[in-house]
Amino acid sequence: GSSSAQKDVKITILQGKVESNKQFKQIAKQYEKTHPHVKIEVTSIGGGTDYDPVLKTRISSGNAPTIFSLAGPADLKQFKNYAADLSDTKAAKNAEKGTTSAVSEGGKTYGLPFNVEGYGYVYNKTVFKKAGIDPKSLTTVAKLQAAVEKIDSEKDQLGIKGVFAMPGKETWTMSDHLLNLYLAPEYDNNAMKLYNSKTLNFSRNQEMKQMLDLQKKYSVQPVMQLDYSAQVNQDFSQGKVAMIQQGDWIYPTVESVDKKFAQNDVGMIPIPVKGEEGKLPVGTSLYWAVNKRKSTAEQKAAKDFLDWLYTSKAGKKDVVNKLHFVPAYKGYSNMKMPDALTQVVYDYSKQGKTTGWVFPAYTGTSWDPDVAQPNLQKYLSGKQAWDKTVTNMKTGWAKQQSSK
Amino acid sequence: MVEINLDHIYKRYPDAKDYAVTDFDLHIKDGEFIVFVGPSGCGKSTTLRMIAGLEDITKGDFKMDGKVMNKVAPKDRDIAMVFQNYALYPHMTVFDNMAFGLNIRKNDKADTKKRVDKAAEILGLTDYLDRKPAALSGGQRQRVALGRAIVREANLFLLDEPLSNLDAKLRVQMRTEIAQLHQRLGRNFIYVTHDQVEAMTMADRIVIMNAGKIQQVGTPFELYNKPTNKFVAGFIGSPATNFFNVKVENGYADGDGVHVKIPEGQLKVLVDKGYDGKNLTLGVRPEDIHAEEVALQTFPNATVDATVEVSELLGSNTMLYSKVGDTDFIAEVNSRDYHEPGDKVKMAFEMTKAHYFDNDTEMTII
Amino acid sequence: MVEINLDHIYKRYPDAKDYAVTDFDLHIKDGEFIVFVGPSGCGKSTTLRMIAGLEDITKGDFKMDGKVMNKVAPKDRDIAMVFQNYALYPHMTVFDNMAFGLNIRKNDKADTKKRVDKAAEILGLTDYLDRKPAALSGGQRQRVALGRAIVREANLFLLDEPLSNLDAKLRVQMRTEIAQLHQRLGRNFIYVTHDQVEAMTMADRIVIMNAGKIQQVGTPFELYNKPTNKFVAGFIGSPATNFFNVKVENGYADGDGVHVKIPEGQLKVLVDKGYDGKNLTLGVRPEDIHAEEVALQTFPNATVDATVEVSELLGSNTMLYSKVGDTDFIAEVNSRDYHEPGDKVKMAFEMTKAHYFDNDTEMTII
Amino acid sequence: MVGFKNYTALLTDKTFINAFWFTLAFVIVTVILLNVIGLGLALLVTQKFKGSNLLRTIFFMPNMIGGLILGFIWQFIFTQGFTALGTALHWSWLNGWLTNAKTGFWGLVIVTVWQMSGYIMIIYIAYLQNIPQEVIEAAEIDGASAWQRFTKITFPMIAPAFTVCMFLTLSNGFKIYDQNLSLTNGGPYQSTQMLAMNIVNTAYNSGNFAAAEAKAMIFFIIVAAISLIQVFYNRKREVDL
Amino acid sequence: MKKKSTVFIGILGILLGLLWLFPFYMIVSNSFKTPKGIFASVLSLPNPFTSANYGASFKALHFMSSLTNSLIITICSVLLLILCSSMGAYALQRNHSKLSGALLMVFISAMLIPFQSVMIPLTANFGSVHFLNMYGLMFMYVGFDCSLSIFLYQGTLSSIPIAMDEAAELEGANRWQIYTKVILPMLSPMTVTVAILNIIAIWNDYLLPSLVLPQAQYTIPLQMFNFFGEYTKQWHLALAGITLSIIPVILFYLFAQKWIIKGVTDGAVK
Ligand SMILES: Nc1ncnc2c1ncn2[C@@H]1O[C@H](COP(=O)(O)OP(=O)(O)OP(=O)(O)O)[C@@H](O)[C@H]1O
Ligand SMILES: Nc1ncnc2c1ncn2[C@@H]1O[C@H](COP(=O)(O)OP(=O)(O)OP(=O)(O)O)[C@@H](O)[C@H]1O
Ligand SMILES: [Mg+2]
Ligand SMILES: [Mg+2]
Repeated sequence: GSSSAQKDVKITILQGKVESNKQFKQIAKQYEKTHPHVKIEVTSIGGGTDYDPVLKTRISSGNAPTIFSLAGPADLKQFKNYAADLSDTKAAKNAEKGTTSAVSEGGKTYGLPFNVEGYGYVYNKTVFKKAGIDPKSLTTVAKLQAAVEKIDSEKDQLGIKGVFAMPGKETWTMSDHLLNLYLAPEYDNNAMKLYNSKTLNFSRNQEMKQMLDLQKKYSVQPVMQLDYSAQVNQDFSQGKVAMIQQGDWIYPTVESVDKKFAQNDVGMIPIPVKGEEGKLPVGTSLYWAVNKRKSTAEQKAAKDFLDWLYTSKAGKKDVVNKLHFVPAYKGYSNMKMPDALTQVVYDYSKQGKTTGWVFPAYTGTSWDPDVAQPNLQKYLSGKQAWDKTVTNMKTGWAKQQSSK
Repeated sequence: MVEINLDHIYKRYPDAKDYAVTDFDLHIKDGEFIVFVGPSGCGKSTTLRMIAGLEDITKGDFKMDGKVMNKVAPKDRDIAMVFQNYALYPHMTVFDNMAFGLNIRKNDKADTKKRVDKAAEILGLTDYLDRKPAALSGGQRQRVALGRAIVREANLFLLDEPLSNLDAKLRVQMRTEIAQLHQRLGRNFIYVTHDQVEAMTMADRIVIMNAGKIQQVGTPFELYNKPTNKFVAGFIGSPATNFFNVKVENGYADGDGVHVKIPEGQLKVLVDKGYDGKNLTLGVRPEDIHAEEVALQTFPNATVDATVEVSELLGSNTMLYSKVGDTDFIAEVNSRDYHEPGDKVKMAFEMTKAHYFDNDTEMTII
Repeated sequence: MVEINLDHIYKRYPDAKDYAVTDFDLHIKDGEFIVFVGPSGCGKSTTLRMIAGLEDITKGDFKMDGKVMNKVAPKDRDIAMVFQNYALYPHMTVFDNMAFGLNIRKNDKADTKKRVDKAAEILGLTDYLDRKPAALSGGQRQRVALGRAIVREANLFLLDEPLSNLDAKLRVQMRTEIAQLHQRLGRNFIYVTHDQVEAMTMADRIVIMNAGKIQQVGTPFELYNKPTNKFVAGFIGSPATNFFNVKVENGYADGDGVHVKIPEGQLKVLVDKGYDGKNLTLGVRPEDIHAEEVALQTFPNATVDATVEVSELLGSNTMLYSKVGDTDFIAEVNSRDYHEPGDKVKMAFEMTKAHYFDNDTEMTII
Repeated sequence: MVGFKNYTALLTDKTFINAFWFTLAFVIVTVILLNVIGLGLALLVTQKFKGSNLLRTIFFMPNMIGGLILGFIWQFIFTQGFTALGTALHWSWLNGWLTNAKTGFWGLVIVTVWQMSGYIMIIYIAYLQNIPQEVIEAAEIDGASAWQRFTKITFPMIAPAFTVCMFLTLSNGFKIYDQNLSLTNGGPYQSTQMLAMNIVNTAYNSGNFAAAEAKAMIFFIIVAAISLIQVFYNRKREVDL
Repeated sequence: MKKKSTVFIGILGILLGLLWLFPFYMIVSNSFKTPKGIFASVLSLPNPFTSANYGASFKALHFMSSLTNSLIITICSVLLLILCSSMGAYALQRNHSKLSGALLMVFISAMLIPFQSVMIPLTANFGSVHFLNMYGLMFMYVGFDCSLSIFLYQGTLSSIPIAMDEAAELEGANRWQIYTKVILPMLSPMTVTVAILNIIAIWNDYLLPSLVLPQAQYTIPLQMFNFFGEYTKQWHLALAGITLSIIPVILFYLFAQKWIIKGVTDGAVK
C-alpha cells in the first residue's frame, strides 16, 4: 500500500538478526524507491553483544528505533511500554495461526513474527543412502536407535567420525530445542500457557533422557568440547557425521562451507517423539514491534512497511528469496522456498504437521540459563544423575514462577 | 639593577627537624657581586633557591627593590640560575638548552642564535651545539648550564658552583668571563663557590655561612684580615688558619711547644679585655709562618721548634705539614725553604698578622 | 694488588664521529696512585668507564694481572668507583647506599655497620645516615658517593672528581683520608681531578690527557719540571705557564717587547738543534717571573717592561695579570710586591727555569 | 528491606558463590602470572639484542585482536592443537580441554596471560626505561649480579609501574568478561562462570535486575577494596626522585 | 660470559616469540582458506589457497570508509586523551597536597566502574544534547580512558626531577610552557605507551561505538560484527578483516617503537 502521508518520514529499524543485515538494507532501499517520502535506516546488533542492552540504551538516549525486534514474552514484558498494538495491521491479520500467541495479551498483538523456523535432525543424505537407511522411516525412537546403531557400526566405511555431533557447549540445543519436544505436548504447544504455569510437569523426562543419551553416546567426542561451529561447520558440513540436531537456520552456514554439499546432501526429519510422530516443531523466535512513543506518522509508516514486507507481492518475494525466511504469514502458497531445509519447514507447516515452540516462555528468564542449562550440562558431563537433574529443574521453575 | 633584601630569613624543609637556614639577614646593593661560601651543607644552595623562589621561605621576607617577593612566582622574578646539579633538559640539544629562556621570552630568533653562538664560543661548546646532554662530559654539561644563564640578561644571576667541574685553565677563563658579564650588565650576581680563589677574586662582598647562619659579611680583604670569629678565620684561606691553644702570660702566648711574644699593641688590647693569664686561641695563617733565615731573624721572639711530617711541593710554594707539641699546623713556605718530612725546623710566626679568639664564644678578640 | 695494562685503547661512542679516547697506552703498577688530569671533555671519565667495564672498548685490550678483561662484566672486576655525577640510589637511605656493595657481597652485617659508620664519620655524614639522597646538599651527596667507594676494599678504586663539590677544608681532609686509605689497602687508585693541588700531592704518577690522547705520564715533579710539550706546560701549574713568541737571535730571545738573554747551556742546545735565528715559543711560569728588586738585580739581562692590567691579592701571593707588547701573561709575585692595575712594572724572568717549544710540533725543545 | 533481601539471597546463590571463588582463584593466579611474565618479557625485550624490537611487537600483538576472534582461535588451539599434541606426545592431560572446570580455568588463565602479558609488558617497559642508567651502572660496580640489580635497584625503582600493573591486573581479573564469554561461555554447567558474566547474565539473560544490582554492588565493593588498598599500600613505598 | 647469556636470551626470545605468534599464524593462514578449508583443518596451511576473502572482506567492511572513521576517531580521541591525561597527571603529581592525592584515588577508582553500569545514563545524557556521533564518542573515550592514562603518567612523572620544572620556571616559562616544552617531551616514552594502549582499546572497541555512532560513521569493528550472526559466523571474512584491520595498528606500533627507543636515548641526565 502506498497510502503513506505526503510528509517525509524517517523510520529506524533495530534488529538482532545480524546475518540478515545486508538483506534488510537492500530491502529498505528498494522500499524507499517506491515510497519516496519514507527513509529507512537499518541497524543490526549481534555478534558479541547482547541485543537487549543496546535497545535499552538507544531508548534511554532518545535515540529509540521506530521498529525493533522482540524475542518472546519475557522481552515483551520488558519493553511493553514501547510496543504498539499491531493487531489492526494487515500483516497481523495474515499471520499464521499461533505465531503471534507468545506476544499477544488481552486480545492485543504486540509483535509480528519475522518468520517461522523449524528444527529436527538435519541429516547427510549421502551417508544415509550409503548406509541404506531411509531417513523418512525413522519415525519412532526405536527405529531411530536401530538406525543409529547401524550407522555407528559402519562408521569407518561411511567415512564419518560419529553418528551425531552433539554440541555440549551450546546448551540451548538441549534446553530450548530438545526439551521443548517433551514439554510442548503438556502445554498444548502454547508458550503462554507454560509461561504462566506455576509448576513444571516434565512428566516425559525419561524420553528426553533417552534421546539425550542416544545423541551423546553416538556423538563425536568429547561432546563437552563441541560447540555450534564445531557441530555445523566442522563436522556436519564436512560430511563427518550422519546427522545433527539443528534447524533450517544452519543452511546458510552449511552453504558457505560447501555449497554443493548444501544443495545436494542436506535434509531434515523430525525428532521422533511418542505421540507426535511426523510432526516438526515450528515456531517463531523473533518478532517485530513498533515503538508506540513515536509520532503517529512514524508509527504509521512503520506499520506500512511491515505490511508491505509481508503482504505485498514484492515484499513477499524478498521475504522468501532474499531473507530466506519461511513465512509466518498466509499468502505464500505458490512460492518455492530457496533451500532444502526451509522447504522442509514450509512443507510441514503448510501441511499443519507441526508441534509448537514453548521454549520462548523461558528464554529470557533466569530459569533457562541458571537452571535448565547448567543442570542438563551437568548431567551430560556425568556429574549429576538424571533424577536430580529433573528435580532441580522443577524446583527451579517453581521458585521462579512463585516470585514473578 | 635591583636592590635585594633578605630580612631575617628562616628555612625549614618539610619533615626536617632543624632549620637549614637561620636568621639570614643580608642587604645586597644594586649591581653587587656577592659570593656565598661555607662548608658543605651549610645552606648556600637553600638560600639561593629561596631567592629564586624555588623553595618556600619559612619565615622572613625576601624583597627586591623594597617589594616583598615571597609569593612571586620564580618566572616573574627575572632570574637566571646555574643549578648545582645543572638541571639540563635531557631532550633538548645544547643549543636548545641555552636558547630555551630566550625562546620562552619570544626573543628574536636571529638574536637568540647570535647570543647562543657567542656563549658557546666563550664556553668552548661550539662543536657540541647539536648534541644532547647525555652525550657530554661532566664539565661540558656544567658549561651548558652556565651558558643557559649567561645568554640571558636577567636582573639577578644565581650561580651555584658553576665552575666546580672545570679544569683550572678553563676555570680561570670562565671566571674572567663571568666578571666581564657582571661588569657589562651591571646586574646583581650571587655566586656560590668552594674555590677560595674564586671567592676572593670575584666578590664585592663575601657571605660566609656555617650551619645555616651567616658568620660574616664583608669584602674579601675584611674576611681575610678581620675574621669575626674563629670559624671564619679557620675557613678563609687555603690551607686554613692554624690554631694554637695558648695562655696569655707575661706578654707571651704560651702553649704546648709554643712560646711567642705578643706584639705590644695586641697585648694591650688583650690585657684591657681581661685576657691576661687566661687561655685563648691563637690563630696564625700558614703563609704567616716562615722558615727562611731572614724571617727567623726578623721575628726572633716568635719562633717555634717544629717537626715536619709531610711536605707538599706546590710549585713556588711548599706546604709543610708540621707539628709543634701536640698541635698540628701547616706552614706555607717558599719552595726554596723546602724541608723533608722528619726534619726539625725552626719557624717564625709573623705575630702582627695573628688573631686571638675567645675559647668560649669563639669570637675574635683581635 | 693488581697490575693494570691499558694497551692502545681506543673508544668511539656510538654515533659519534670522532674518537673520545685515542691510543691510550698505560701500564699501572701494583698499588700505584694514578691521577688523570686534562681539560674538560678530554676523555678522562671515558677511560675510567672503560676500565670499570661500563663502556665497551672500541679497540685495544684492557688487562688486569695480564688477563684481558674487555669482556668481563663490571661486577666481576672488583672495582669501587665514585661517579662524576654520583649515581646514588635514590630509593635508599645514605646508610643503605653505602652498605649496598657490602651487602651484595654478603658481608657480615655487624662489620658492614661498623665500616659504614666509620666512613660516615670521616665524611661528616653521621647525622644523615637515615636520609634519602634527595634531601641532601650537593656536597653531601658527593660525600655519600665517596663513602660508597671507601667502605669497600676493592681491588681497584676509580674516583672521578670525588671532591669537586666540597669546600676547601673538607677537601683537604678528604684528600688525606683517601691517601691513607690508599696506603692502608695498598690497592690501585685511579683518580680524576681538576684540582692541581690534589693532582700534585696525591699522585704517584700523573697522566695528562688532551683531546683523547695521553700527553705525558710522569711524577708530579717530572710534569712540572719537564713537560714534554707546550700543552703540558700550559696545563700544569695554576696559573699556567706563560708563552711568548720569540726568535732566537744573538743569544737572546727576541719578541714583541721581550728581549731576554738565553742562558749559556740552553743556548747551546738550541743552536745545536738548529733553532738559531728561528722562531719558537718561550715558556715561563708565573712563579718564575719576579718583580722584587733583588730579582731584578739577579737577572739583569732577563727583564721586561710590563703593564699590570689586573692584580689579584691571594693572601701571601699576588697575581699580576700583565701585558708585554701584545702578549698577556701572569706573574705570581709576593704580596709585598703588590702593584695597582695600570702600573708599569719591570719584571725579571728566571730564565734557568724557562722552557722552549717548537712552533710547529709544540714539542719541548728544552 | 526488599533491597536487603537481594543481598541475603546472594549468600545462598550457589552459582554466584561459585563464580566468586572461581573469579578469586582466577584473579590470584593471573595477577601473579601476568606480573611475573609481563615483567619478565619487559626485561627480556629491554636487553640489547637483535630482534628485541620485533619481539616487543610480537608480545604485544595479542592485544590487537578482540575477544570473539580470540575465543575462536583459542578454542581451536585447545580442542585441536592440544589434542593433536597430546596424541603425538602421549600426554593425556592435553586432551579434553575446556570440558570441565579445571581445564576451563587454566584455559582462561592461558588465554588471559597470553593476551594481557604484552599489555603489562609495555607498561613495565615504559617505566623500566625511566630508570637512570647510571644507577644501574653503580650497582654493577658495587658487584650486584643481574638478579640482585633487579631485586634491589630495578624493582624498587619501578614501584609505580608495579602499583599500576597490580591494579590493572587485579581489576581486570575481576572484571574479565569477553574471554570468559568467548572461550567457555561459563560452561560447562556454569562451572567457569566468573562474576562479571554472572552479573550480566543475571541482568540480561534472566532479567533479574534487582539481584544483578545487588551482586554488582558487592562485586564493586570487593574489587574496589582490594584494588585501592593495594594502590594505597604500594604508593607509600614509592619514592620521588 | 656476556656472550653466553646473550645467546640464551636470544633463544628464549625466539621460543617465546613463536609461542606468541602461533595464534596469529592461525589467523593469517585461515584467512587464506576457503570456508570449507578452515573447518577441514584449522591448524594446517591453506590448501587450497585463496585470497578471495580479502576482496570480499574489504568490500563487506566498506573498508575505506570505516578505516577513515576508525582513524579519525582513534587519532582524535588519543590526541585529546594524551593532552588531558598528561596535563592532569602533571597537575596531580607536582602538587603534593592531600586533595591531589584524593583526586588521584578518585580517578583510579573510576577505572573500577564497569562500563555496562554507566552506559545507559551516559548515552541518555549525550543523546539529550544530540551528541551521539563520533565527536561525542571522542569525549566519552577521553572520559573513560583518562583514568588509566593519568595513572600511568603519574608514575613516570615522579621520575622526572622537579629540577626540570624549576630550571624552566626560572627561565621565565609559565606552567603551560613548562608542560609543553619540557615535561611533555620528557614524557614521550610514556606518551607512546599511553598512545599504544589507548589506540588498541579504541581501535577495537565495539560496544560503545555501537551505542553511539550512526551508520555513516561506523568503524571497522562495527562493520566486522556483521560477520558474526547468531548462527552464521563468516570466519573466512572475519579473519581476513581482522588481518586487514590490525595492519594499521601494527604499523603504528612499529613506528612508535622507534619513538620509544629514541625517547630512551634522549634519556635521563642527572
Ligand atoms: N655518551 C656519549 N656519546 C658521545 N660522546 C660522548 C659521550 N660521553 C662523552 N662523550 C664525549 O667524549 C669526550 C670525552 O668525554 P669524557 O666524559 O670522558 O670527558 P672528561 O675528560 O671526563 O671531561 P670532564 O672533565 O668535563 O668530565 C667529550 O668530548 C664528550 O663530549
Ligand atoms: N630537600 C631537603 N630536605 C631536607 N633537608 C634538606 C633538603 N635539601 C637540603 N637539605 C639539608 O639542608 C642543609 C643545607 O643544604 P644546602 O643544599 O643549602 O647546602 P649547601 O650549602 O648548598 O651545601 P653544598 O655545598 O654541599 O652544596 C643540608 O644539611 C641538607 O642536608
Ligand atoms: Mg649546594
Ligand atoms: Mg668526566
